[in-house]
Amino acid sequence: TQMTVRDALTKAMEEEMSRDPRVFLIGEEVGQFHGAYKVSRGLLEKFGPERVIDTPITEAGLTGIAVGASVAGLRPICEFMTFNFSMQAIDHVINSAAKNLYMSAGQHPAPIVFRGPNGASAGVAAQHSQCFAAWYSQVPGLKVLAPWSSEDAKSLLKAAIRDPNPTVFLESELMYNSVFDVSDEVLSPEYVAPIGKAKVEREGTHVTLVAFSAAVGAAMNAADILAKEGISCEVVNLRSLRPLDEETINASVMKTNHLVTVEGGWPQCGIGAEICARVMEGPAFDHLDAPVLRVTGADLPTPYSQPLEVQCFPVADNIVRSVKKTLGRQ
Amino acid sequence: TQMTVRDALTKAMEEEMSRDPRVFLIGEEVGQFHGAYKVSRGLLEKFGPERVIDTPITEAGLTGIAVGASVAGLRPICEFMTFNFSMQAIDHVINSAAKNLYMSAGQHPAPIVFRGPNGASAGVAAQHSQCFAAWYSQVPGLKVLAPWSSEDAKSLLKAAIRDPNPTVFLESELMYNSVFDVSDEVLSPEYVAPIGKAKVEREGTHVTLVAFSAAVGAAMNAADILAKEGISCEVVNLRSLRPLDEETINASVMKTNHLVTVEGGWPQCGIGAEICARVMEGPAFDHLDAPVLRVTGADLPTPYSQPLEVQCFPVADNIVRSVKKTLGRQ
Amino acid sequence: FKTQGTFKLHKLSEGPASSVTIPNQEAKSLLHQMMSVRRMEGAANEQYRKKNIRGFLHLYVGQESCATGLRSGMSSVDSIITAYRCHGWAYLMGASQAAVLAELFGRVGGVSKGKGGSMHMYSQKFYGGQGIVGAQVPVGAGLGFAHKYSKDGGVNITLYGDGAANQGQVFEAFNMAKLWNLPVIFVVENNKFAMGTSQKRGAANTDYYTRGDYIPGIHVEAKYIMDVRAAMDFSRQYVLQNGPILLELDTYRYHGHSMSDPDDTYRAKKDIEDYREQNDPIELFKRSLVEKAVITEDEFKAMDKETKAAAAAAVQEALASPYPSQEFLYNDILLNERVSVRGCDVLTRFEHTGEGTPVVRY
Amino acid sequence: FKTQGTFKLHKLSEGPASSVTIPNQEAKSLLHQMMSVRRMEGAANEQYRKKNIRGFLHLYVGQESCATGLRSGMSSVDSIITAYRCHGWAYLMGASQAAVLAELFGRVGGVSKGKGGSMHMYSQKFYGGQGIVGAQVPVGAGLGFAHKYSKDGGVNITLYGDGAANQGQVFEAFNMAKLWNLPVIFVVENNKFAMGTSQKRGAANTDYYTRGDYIPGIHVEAKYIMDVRAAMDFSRQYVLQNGPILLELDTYRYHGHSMSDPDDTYRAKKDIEDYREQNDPIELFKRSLVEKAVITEDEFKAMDKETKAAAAAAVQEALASPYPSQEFLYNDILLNERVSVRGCDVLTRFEHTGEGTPVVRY
Ligand SMILES: Cc1ncc(C[n+]2csc(CCOP(=O)(O)OP(=O)(O)O)c2C)c(N)n1
Ligand SMILES: Cc1ncc(C[n+]2csc(CCOP(=O)(O)OP(=O)(O)O)c2C)c(N)n1
Ligand SMILES: [Mg+2]
Ligand SMILES: [Mg+2]
Repeated sequence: TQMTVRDALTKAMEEEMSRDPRVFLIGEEVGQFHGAYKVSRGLLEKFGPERVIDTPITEAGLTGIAVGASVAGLRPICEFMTFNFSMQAIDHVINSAAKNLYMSAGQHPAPIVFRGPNGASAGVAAQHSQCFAAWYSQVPGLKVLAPWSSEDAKSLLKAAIRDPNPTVFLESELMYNSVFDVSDEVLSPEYVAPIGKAKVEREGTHVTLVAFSAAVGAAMNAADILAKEGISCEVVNLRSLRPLDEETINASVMKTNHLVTVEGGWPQCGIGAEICARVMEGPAFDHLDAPVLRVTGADLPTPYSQPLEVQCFPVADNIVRSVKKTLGRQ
Repeated sequence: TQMTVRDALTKAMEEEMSRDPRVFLIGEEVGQFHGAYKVSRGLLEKFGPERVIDTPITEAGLTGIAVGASVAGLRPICEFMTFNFSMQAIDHVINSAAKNLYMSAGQHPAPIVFRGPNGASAGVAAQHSQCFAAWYSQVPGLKVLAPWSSEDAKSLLKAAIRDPNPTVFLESELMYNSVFDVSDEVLSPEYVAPIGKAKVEREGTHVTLVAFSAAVGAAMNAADILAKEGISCEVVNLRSLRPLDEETINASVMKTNHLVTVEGGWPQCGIGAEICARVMEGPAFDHLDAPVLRVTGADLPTPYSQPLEVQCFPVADNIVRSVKKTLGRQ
Repeated sequence: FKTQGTFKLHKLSEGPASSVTIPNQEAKSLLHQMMSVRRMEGAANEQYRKKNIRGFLHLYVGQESCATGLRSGMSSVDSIITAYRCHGWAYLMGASQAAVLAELFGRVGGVSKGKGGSMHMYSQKFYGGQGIVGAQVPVGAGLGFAHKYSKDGGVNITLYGDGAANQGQVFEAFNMAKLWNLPVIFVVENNKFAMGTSQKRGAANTDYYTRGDYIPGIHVEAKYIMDVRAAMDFSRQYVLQNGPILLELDTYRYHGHSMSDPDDTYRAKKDIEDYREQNDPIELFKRSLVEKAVITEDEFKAMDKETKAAAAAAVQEALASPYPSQEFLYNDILLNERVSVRGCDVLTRFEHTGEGTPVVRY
Repeated sequence: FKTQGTFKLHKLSEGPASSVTIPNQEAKSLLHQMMSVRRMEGAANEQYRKKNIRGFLHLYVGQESCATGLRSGMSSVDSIITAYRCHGWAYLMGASQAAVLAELFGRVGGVSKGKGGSMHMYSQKFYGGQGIVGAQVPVGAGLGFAHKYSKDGGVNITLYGDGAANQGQVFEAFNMAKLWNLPVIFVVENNKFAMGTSQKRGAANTDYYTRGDYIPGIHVEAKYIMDVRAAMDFSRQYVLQNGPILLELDTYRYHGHSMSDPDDTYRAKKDIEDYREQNDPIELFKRSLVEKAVITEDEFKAMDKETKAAAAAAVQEALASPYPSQEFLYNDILLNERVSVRGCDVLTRFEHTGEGTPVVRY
């Protein structure tokens, strides 16, 4: 079945809300407006205003309320209209949610999902384009997921909602309209993806591309282009950033002996940097035939103007060049 | 002259406030109380309440006010009682300050210093022990500094205050009482350190230890211990995390062929990870005789109990073991 | 000019004057400004549909009397800051219509050289154009702090919406502004909606002019531009002597929140038409000027034609401006700094020479 | 028992009852609880000086009637959350004194097994023990939300300080609590200082009970425990029917903010002595019990001795508890998860088997 990422997300929430009366959705414009990006269309109509809760534009307050509801035993899905606005509430994600189980020595878990679009969008300039993958993934006590396909979106969001731990779920606004084929197995309301496992989206032998979120698409495009030149790429879709699936990365690198990481966020202390460090410290290092190279967002605030903006987020071309460099084929 | 880090910081602020009437200090308890950690002792008495401003406990508001004052042409020093509380105001540091120059195409710079203790302290548990070095250093538009010694503290804080860009200045509460010898040159009110340059604190030949803030102390201790076993460590004190001084790191690695990074923050997407990635991508990689290893804070929320807490932040022992592993001397 | 609405007061024994004395010429000019803003926004609307504008586009149509009335009472040392609904302000603070539109088109002739876009416009004393709801409010208080610190005799005007009014940091700013008696005029533009959220669904108290608690407030029927001006004149004097004040400008937006908002889930098209018919600020001011014979119907028609033509010309001028060249990508990240900026891959580096950055002000 | 102070009301036509009817036995028990809290805090003070306690230590001495009075009016389904000044609450919500003290000593017998320390104590329905000023307030509103969502008939009590009262997110919580009529009793414990900042220097409006604006408020002279109880009884009924209420408990702290605060830059030792002489909540309640012949002076002396001895015994018991063993370092990071945790170097890994985590509640 063909399904957009948006519909996959809506479906995941709908199924889990049907399954568990403790699950509810809270956020700005999630109800009457159906979500700023229409991800919650139909939910208010189906579940009513007790379970689909429109809030004022007060991120710190609404996030704190959602966390409070979760430690009391409910299972909130807390939508950030975009993750840029989660900065106003990040203290609650980290200090009130992620650390609570540990500080209370296991007495008070916070089973909550923080979700919304993260990272690049089109033409929205510096304050609305930031990627928070690296920040959140740094924090013990959280799980951090980043779907790419409709399958990821549905099966991982369901997993996040069922997980008894606080989970940050990073979507891509640019992907909401993307259509993917979804198998019947994945379509089943029972199907839930395992958290912490990467997925090999494409097998290959010459170089491993590790990516997450919209960057997986860029990696797949690059793999197509490179295939025409006889270069075979293995594309690993991370899916989970915390925990990070070292095993799958290492296994792939041990096969291809080359690694390029791809992400939409800023380079410094990003996910790519972490992968470099893990590979260095792990068993795959001796199998590397060339240094790992990073493809990332450009190291600058995002400009509005289109010809400048296109240079800020990674596209297939950046990956192609990096692959050629790592393979010494320039 | 012997001087504590605390006094060096106080002196830096005092000198710069004397030098430039636009400089003022704002924060919680910075005036009458002399700062929660007494870093601003004497400043209220010397400069009066117009320039040493006690605020209510409202980080978002006070930081926004400080940023506003800076874009209007003043030069605020905005103290966070600890950087843990900067999470409540991080949106202003990033969106209001760091991105403002770029969004306004150069019209409105924000010359402001955000400073205060960051990272580990003793016995204060999970909500009061976080290191924000990696997060802030990721953000273009900011400069991020982290002093270790009294010399660093004085000369870098003065540089930050004079810099026309927003600067995050990460101190260590554990270091405030530490005493260092400070040269007459550095003591001079004219002396200002260059931003973006690391300092080789100790020369060595077998392995490079790159560290910042309190972790430099651990690295120096490890170097002492290892020296007794005939292992010569070069200790690089980063001082600046953004920009990061690749040149000094690379030069040292090209000499020693081995690298261990040391930091107090969580491992994932930390400064150590970034250094791994930079070294991989740079000219020093081919000179590495073994993988870079990271010494970091443990990957967990900080527990209160002392026997657990000591296992959470790096000490000489962690470095010694890592050095021996990288040198194959286990 | 008589004010026409009733001012509701909070913690004030006296309110704005009941009339404003300005030369006829200035009154005409205010009408012209409002009409220009509307025409410019209309042109933006059209250009958005033609896909010459990307991302968000928040129009000010219906609210022109707010910015125009406030601006007319500002002194040259005063500063202002607002949110993303900022095109009108950019124009009123000195940018040409072409510069505003060129910004929307992402051209180098734009007020932010194409780097800021719709939400991020600036000029001297105009500090944005900020995209994070409510965050501009403490920043504005900080601008007021700077006026007081430097004793320049200026005041700051901080604008925010009825939705933003619930943001916690607004209350933090109020508290410090009052504790330190900063010369700040807080202005909540109550256009009744925050995206799709009506004021009643977003606020437990919709009398926004009272929500400063200890900060005196005035409710202004902002459809009457002279009421806005009278409130501004009163407030400017007030804050210089007493510290902050809070104006609620009762107004309405005619378009969707942003262009992507179909504007059909939370209000009826008819509501907008009904409002507009009775309360349009341009129409109301025009009528009062005609009544007073400051302007004739014919003059008004000419003005209408002229502003329409001016906006059209501005569109052309803006479209003629080129896109920013490559170096604009990587300058202005840091002030006065030669930096080497990493692009999206390790082979892409931008070397910034430090040339081309704006003149140093510090 | 007659209430003794005057209740000041905000947006309420009726306030708490002027008397509280409880059995003499319960009254005695409340006195005993207050004395126990004070003795326990005294013991903590001593142990801090002996360096058996690390980091911060915020004592509740002087404020005992607040927690004790509120607690006595709580039902078993009600929930509470407070800031770091939480030892008294931990005890009143069911932890033994030894468990509270063991937590301060970082021992495994502590209420948080030594992992939370002074600021982070919890139990069933007691959600901390939170260290970020003001952040517990929306979280508390969320606990209230859960009561309403699950229709369990409970209410939440959210405590915060006069300093925290200025935090923006407090106002955000107020707004949503009122919009949705959550059963939350917001309680500001006004002990006059936030660290070294007196209320006047921190707040433009120090009538904290009015700062909920649309939320009704009551000012309570909290030195009279029966006034606190009467206010609690009133409020519990009120919030179940009408949504949130705001209590200002007028109180005072006798010690420095935390043990590291020399407490000499912002008030005189004499201020504290003067206050204490006139207004001590234990002394006042004891006197009224003696007057009413609920208790004799001799009984009181015995109680004093007993509570002192109990605290001393609790210290010994707590000191006898071992430090948490190694696996406590790396369990409870995630619930029900076998995780491999990286220590400070690549050679140090903690393998968590999933054993030893607490019973799953979800
Ligand atoms: C902190 C934050 N949250 C959410 C948004 C998304 N957003 C942009 S505008 C808006 C509505 C604001 O309404 P109001 O303050 O009434 O201003 P108006 O648009 O009516 O002028 C929202 C929710 C944002 N930009 N920033
Ligand atoms: C967000 C935040 N800012 C600052 C601090 C440091 N701090 C801890 S307690 C405190 C004073 C709080 O005073 P108040 O709310 O009156 O409570 P009290 O200590 O009097 O009980 C401060 C500033 C903090 N923990 N969190
Ligand atoms: Mg509005
Ligand atoms: Mg207090």
